Amino acid sequence: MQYAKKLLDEIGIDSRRVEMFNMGASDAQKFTGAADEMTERARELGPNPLMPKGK
Amino acid sequence: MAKSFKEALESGKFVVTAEVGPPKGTDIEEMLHHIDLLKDKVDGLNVTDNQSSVMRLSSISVSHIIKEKGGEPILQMTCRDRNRLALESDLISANILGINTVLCLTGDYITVGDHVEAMPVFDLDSVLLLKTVRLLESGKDLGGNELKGAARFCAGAIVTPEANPIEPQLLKFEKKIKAGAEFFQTQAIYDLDNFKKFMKYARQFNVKILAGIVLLVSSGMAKYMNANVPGIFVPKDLIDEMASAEKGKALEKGIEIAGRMIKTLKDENICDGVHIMAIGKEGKVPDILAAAGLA
Amino acid sequence: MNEFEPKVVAFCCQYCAYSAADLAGSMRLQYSPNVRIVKLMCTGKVDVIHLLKAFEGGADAVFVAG
Amino acid sequence: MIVADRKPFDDIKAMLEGFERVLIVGCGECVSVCMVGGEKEVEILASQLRMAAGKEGKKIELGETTLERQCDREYLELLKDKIENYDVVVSMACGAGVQFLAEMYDHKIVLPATNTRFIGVTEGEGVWTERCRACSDCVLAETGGICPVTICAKGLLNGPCGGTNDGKCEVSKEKDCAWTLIYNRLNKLGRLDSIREIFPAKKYNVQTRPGRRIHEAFKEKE
Repeated sequence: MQYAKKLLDEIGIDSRRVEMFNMGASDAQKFTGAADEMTERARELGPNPLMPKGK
Repeated sequence: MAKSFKEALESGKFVVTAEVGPPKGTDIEEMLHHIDLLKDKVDGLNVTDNQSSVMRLSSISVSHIIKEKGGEPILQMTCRDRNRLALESDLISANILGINTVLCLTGDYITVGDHVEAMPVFDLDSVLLLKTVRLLESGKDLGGNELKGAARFCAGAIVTPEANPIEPQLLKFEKKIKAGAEFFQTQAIYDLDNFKKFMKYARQFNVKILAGIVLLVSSGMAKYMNANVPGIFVPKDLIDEMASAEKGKALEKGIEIAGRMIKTLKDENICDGVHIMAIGKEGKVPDILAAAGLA
Repeated sequence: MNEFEPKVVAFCCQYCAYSAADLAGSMRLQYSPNVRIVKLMCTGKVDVIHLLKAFEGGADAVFVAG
Repeated sequence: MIVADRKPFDDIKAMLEGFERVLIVGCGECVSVCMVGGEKEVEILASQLRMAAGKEGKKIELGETTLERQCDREYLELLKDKIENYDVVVSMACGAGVQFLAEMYDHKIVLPATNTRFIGVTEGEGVWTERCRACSDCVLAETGGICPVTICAKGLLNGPCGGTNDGKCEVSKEKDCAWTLIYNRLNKLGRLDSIREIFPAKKYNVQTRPGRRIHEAFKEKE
């Protein structure tokens, strides 16, 4: 994961856009938490800088 | 003193050497002052060679100045910055300038100094440098060629009696003797009992040993050396003694301790002399000698 | 910028995180509708290159859950 | 094996400034094992370059291929047709591979994506350490199989320097003192006598640069 973050940082993509979460099969809340957190981070950081603007 | 260092060594007297650190730059006023202060009080003045891998005036030029002033220089030579050609050339060059005593060292690694990007050489090591000195004396060089006029040196080396582990260090000590070392200056010693053990071992060889004395200036310095300088161990009672000094009197206490140690080494005939390193406080060497009863 | 809806890719192990997501569904737990799940036998299989490819494909955030 | 580092991405990007058609060539030997220039790393670099170009709105056309190795002509020949479609080649091999590729296709610009570091071993997962300096005059028989030329920072042949401390090196407390290791190993083997004699100065003339070796069986052909 650190490696992925480094590779992204190198090309100027904020490494906070990628994360690893550990959970068990019954951790439904953990999953929804992870899903919400990553969506929130994406909102904060804005669109993927690779994509054409205005979409 | 008119006597050469070799004569002093062989006279059987308790030999005293001190150290001069060449400055970084061409302003040598302070260094000249230290040379004048010390040259007649000691049997030899070591001149460091780009000490701690920090670029400075060369040890040959400063040794030459000492010689001209009537002192007795001990040329330190490290294997860090020169290959065998340059080392041999510098050795015979030193000789024609009247520099007859050389201390053969490996040298600190480049990256501890101020030119970290430079190429470390280490073509020879301290043992091989000693051998080279002896070879040049035989009228030959490392290329197997005849010299037009042989060299003549009193050659020394260093040993660290507090090294950990000690066995590999002693193995190298014996190699240095085999290679032709006539005298050794030791890394700083503070634990006299341990040093006596080392001397008992060293006495089986026909070499002169000068104990290294580094002037303590504070208890903090002692603790720092224990933590950071390889091969130096200051026992707790000495640290406590330094700490007990009144405010502003720590240096006096350090001088007192150094003087006392030198006196013990001499009176108990433990070793053949001392090498005083008053790092940055060269002006205090006469005080140390006075405290030791040697002035 | 108001209409920006992030695309989030989740690489999920079918035994743990995918089950957890499934359970979240059964429990009627609400979570971000922006998440697209990629089910894997095991997240141990996820390689750096998969993460990079997800970003190349336009993902705004990527997470691995296992 | 030969161990390398990948050059920082910014350096690679700067080298490729102005080129649109880039062929990335990996090597399946050492640099694959040390995870810096094999098939997978070719993919990663390509992905990074594509994203970086996309971000800046630049056009880039990337070719990706990995050869068995780049230090043999027969494998390099496989690039013959492909290479013509590209303006520039980025080799992810060690310096030897980069040079051999460049020599064979001397009408193409060939750029290195790695910094070649040393000859070493896999110490553990993802960790490689240097074990040989290729000095052409091996001393391992005398030193208990531990190379002072490589492991000692100063390459000393006659025992430890005064900087050794608790079995560590003066250069870094992370590094072992080679001569403490050698002493301990020889002591264990009962072979300390092999380091009691003074080791002569190293012969640097046996390290011809560049090195060249011809197998006995092939000497007549030369």
